[in-house]
Amino acid sequence: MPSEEELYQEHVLDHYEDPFHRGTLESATHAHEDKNPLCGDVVRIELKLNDEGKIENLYFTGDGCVISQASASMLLEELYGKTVDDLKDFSAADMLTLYGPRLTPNRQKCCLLSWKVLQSAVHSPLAEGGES
Amino acid sequence: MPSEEELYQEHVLDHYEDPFHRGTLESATHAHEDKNPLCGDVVRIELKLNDEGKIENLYFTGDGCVISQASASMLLEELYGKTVDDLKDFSAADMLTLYGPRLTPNRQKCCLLSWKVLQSAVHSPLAEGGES
Amino acid sequence: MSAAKTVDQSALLPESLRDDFPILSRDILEGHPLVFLDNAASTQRPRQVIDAISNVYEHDYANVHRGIHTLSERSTELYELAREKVRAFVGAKHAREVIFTPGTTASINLVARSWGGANLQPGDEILTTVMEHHSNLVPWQQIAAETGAVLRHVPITEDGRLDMAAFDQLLSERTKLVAVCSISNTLGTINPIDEITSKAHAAGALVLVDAAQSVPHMPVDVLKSDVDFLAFSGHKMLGPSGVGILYGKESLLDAMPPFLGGGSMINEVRLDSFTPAELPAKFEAGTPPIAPAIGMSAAIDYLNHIGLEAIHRHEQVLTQLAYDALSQIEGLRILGPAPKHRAGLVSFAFERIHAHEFAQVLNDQFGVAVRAGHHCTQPLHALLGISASTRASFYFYNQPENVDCLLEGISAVQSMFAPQGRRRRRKHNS
Amino acid sequence: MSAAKTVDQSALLPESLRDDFPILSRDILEGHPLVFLDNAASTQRPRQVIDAISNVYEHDYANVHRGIHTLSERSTELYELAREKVRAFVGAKHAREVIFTPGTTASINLVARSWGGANLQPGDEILTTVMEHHSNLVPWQQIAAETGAVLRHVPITEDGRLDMAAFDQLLSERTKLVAVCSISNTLGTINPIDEITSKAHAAGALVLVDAAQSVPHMPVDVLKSDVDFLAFSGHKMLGPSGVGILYGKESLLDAMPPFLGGGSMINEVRLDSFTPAELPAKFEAGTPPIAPAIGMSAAIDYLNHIGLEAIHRHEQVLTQLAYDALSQIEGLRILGPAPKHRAGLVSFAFERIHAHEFAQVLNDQFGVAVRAGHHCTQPLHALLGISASTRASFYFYNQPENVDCLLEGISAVQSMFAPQGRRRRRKHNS
Ligand SMILES: Cc1ncc(COP(=O)(O)O)c(C=O)c1O
Ligand SMILES: Cc1ncc(COP(=O)(O)O)c(C=O)c1O
Repeated sequence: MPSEEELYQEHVLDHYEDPFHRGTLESATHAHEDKNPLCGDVVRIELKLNDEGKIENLYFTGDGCVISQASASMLLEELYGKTVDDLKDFSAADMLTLYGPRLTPNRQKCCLLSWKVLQSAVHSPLAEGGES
Repeated sequence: MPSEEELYQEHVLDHYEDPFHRGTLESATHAHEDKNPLCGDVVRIELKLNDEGKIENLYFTGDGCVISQASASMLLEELYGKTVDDLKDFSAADMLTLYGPRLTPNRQKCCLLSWKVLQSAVHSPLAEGGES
Repeated sequence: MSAAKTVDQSALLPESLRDDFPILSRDILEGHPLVFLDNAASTQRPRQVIDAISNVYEHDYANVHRGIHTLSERSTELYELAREKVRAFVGAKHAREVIFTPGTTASINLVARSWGGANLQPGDEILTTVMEHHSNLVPWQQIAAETGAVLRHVPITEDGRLDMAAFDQLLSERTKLVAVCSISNTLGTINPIDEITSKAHAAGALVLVDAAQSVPHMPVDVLKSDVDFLAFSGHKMLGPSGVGILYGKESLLDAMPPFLGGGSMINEVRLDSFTPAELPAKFEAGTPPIAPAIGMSAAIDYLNHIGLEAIHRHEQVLTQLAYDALSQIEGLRILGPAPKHRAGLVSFAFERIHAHEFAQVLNDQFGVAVRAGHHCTQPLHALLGISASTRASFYFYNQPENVDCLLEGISAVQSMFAPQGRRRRRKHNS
Repeated sequence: MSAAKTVDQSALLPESLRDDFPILSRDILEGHPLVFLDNAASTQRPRQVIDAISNVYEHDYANVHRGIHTLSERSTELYELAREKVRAFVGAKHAREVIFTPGTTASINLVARSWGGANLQPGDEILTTVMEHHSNLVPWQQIAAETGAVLRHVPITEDGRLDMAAFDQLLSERTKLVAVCSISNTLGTINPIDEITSKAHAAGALVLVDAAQSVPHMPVDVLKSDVDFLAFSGHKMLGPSGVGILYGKESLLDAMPPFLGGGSMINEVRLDSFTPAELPAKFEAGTPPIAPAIGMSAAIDYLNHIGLEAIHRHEQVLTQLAYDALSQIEGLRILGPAPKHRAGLVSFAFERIHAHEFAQVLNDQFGVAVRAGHHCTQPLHALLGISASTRASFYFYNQPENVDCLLEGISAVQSMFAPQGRRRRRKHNS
């Protein structure tokens, strides 16, 4: 199997072991959590949006397979400092490209979980001092 | 196809065209009617049983395919003057033998309709002046 | 003269198509190759479909969905590709509007129980017709009994077409659903589905089309016809036995509660409760008919390759031929309308000779397979005053010569069972 | 050392059986012949079954029942012969107690809706277990919600066996039905069905056994075990997809109302009402899965030829082998009981590595097909505190070498995903 096809390329495992912004965000204004019920992958994303729609900061927590967690790390790294409009333009296809290795339809679901959660999170404001 | 295998042997068609005791029986003590819902064959048998369990007389009416009607004629001819015990001994296999040509399972149903009706008829006394 | 010689050859499909069907070249009777005219009950399969089934078992089979390993990925892909093929075949918008079921009967029951159970109130009306197959009657009787809804039946005209004047009168704001066949499997009548959906929708009713007899034989377009639910079976269109389709508009299927419960149709299960999955999984409880669905997609490829228009045209020729010849036979009553209103089948009843005799002698002496009975339309037969009929139903692999065989056989039956003053040998003096 | 070398060869079935299965000799990965350990999801098919399906389509196919012509007679005969084969295979008294369904899930739904709908009252209890497949949970949740009956669940012991002390306590005169799997598809646990039926019957309850995982793997005798309903699937026992079985005691099935409505299941139909057919037709609405049923009968012939005792013995060897080796791996948790209480499958969870990684790497690098996920037992997984597990499930065509492959792959996954202090390339300074 050619190495560029490897599902678990080095950069994937790097993100898995050394994720970008895994954790919670005290100052979060928005948050969303979802799971992939078929395999139990869970991702929660908390983020801080400013009035201009800029994603000032964002963090994720979660549990699941390498693809689901590494892809969350990559996505957050990619969108860090970007705007809600940038996120809107960031398609599922873009997410798969960002991930890198080609995925079968079943594994695409793992990879797209965090992408779906983030797309929802920007529309899920946290109630003052409350939970989303 | 060998003539002894023909479903419609001469004696079958003879019974169909010139049936034994097709009609009703004024003096009937027992009667039963049933149909084969899958093909619409109907047979009604009326008969007169005496106290010793002898079938003194019996008649049939009905509508349906050659096999269902010819077999009724053959059966009645065979059991005419016999007893309820003789009838009990007269099995489904006997009926198929009496008919003659070998029948596929589906057509056996046609052939056995009158046999079933007669088996029930001897247990279906007519109410005084009434109907069964 | 052979009727077959008189037809418009240009409307016919090539006889060579028969070569694709292994069973059609077998002798049923010595010297009599099979003349299969029981296609409305179930069609035969081309080599392409038989091979598709073998192939999936030999190369690509595992249970679908959720599996990460290669075979499960492959069978999932083929299974979902089959869904997409069906979508395109019936002209649906989304593949998720296509539910794989065990057959037409199961599809109709699904709608009756799920949609009907959730939506029917006492006094609501379901409008069906007197020409329906038992599979489009009994499920509505069952759900009507359960919900207190009322069943009404559109009658037919003298010549065996749907009585649309009566339909107009029966349709009312009480009508919640119209359940109607696109083609009657006994009369052959082609019903005016577009007119029915537009009138029903104007009255606020949904329309379920039992398309078991039309999808295999002529083009269908659920969007153009604005059909709400469409049900049909794989085995009547060259496909494997064990698979059928329910098409439903997304918004309707989305709003319906699940029907059968089990694996696949769930999102989350706890010991005491579950949440249903999204479409189409929501209505596909348990392991689906994987290989049958994949075989059905091969059948669709085959049919598309010939073209449904061409198939319909071919069958029209055969039907006209059979109809014209049968009309000449004294004592023979053709059920249903003139050829221009009918699809590729002809049922008939004969004054004095039972349908069984036709089916038996046609089979035993001519190698012709026709069906005898009520064809699962007992109420229609009762209405017509007969208990059984003989049905010859065509597909594109039948040729005019097959119709000749049928006609020859019918003549033979007529003379064989003509009264001849026979006398049985006397056993008794009574 | 290879674990495979240590086993009792005399308990094993010959490796040559693999030659009957075309798919087993295909390379999934270049140089890696398929190691198929996903048999609990669905098995593969031998040439004999694939040929049986092709054969019926090439020689004997037409719609069954009522047809007078030769092909319909033949397919009817083969279809009913298949029913008789199933009867003998499960040790039932009468062939009419054997209902062909689309699968286990459909069989259980049939009982839940027909028997449950007619017999359950508010407050009645259905006793099931925490180890059930969704297909033996959700249908009971649905009918409980509809009838006001209450669902109770037998817990499991520490080591993953049914807690029979708790069963005794939960069973009461309120219990109307016990719905239990004979073998858990996740834990592998073999449940004491004979004990369950005798206790349930003493309490006045019926027993439905979800035998999807036992019928393919060990002898079953419904009379001896006094089972009231038994459900299983063809596709898990070498048979075609699209067919399953519901066995039910005649007196129970006779007393139950029909479930789905349509062709075949009727005796007489009028426009507004119908009378149901006799068994087994009563529960087989519509065209049944004809070719799948006939293929299933070929599967039964094949299994009988090997012998179910021998199959079970063979699988015990593999299970012991896998169990012993997996027990040695630190951080790996085997779900379910010791080998002597389990059938031929082993599921496990690993502390830090998700089941997906096992399934993916085993497939991509070792050609080993296993399943990762909740195996349609979400409540059981929740109870065990995990969201997914990896399952290797055996059949008689697996050999000890296959277990070696599995173990080798598991080691590889362990080292591949061991923390290595990797650092991602920094894009941001945050
Ligand atoms: C124990 C058990 N019950 C029920 C089922 C459902 O079987 P099917 O999907 O064939 O309906 C399965 C198979 O997944 C099973 O393992
Ligand atoms: C008009 C019509 N509806 C429904 C059916 C039932 O289809 P199936 O038996 O495949 O469920 C048939 C076929 O017999 C039919 O001709």
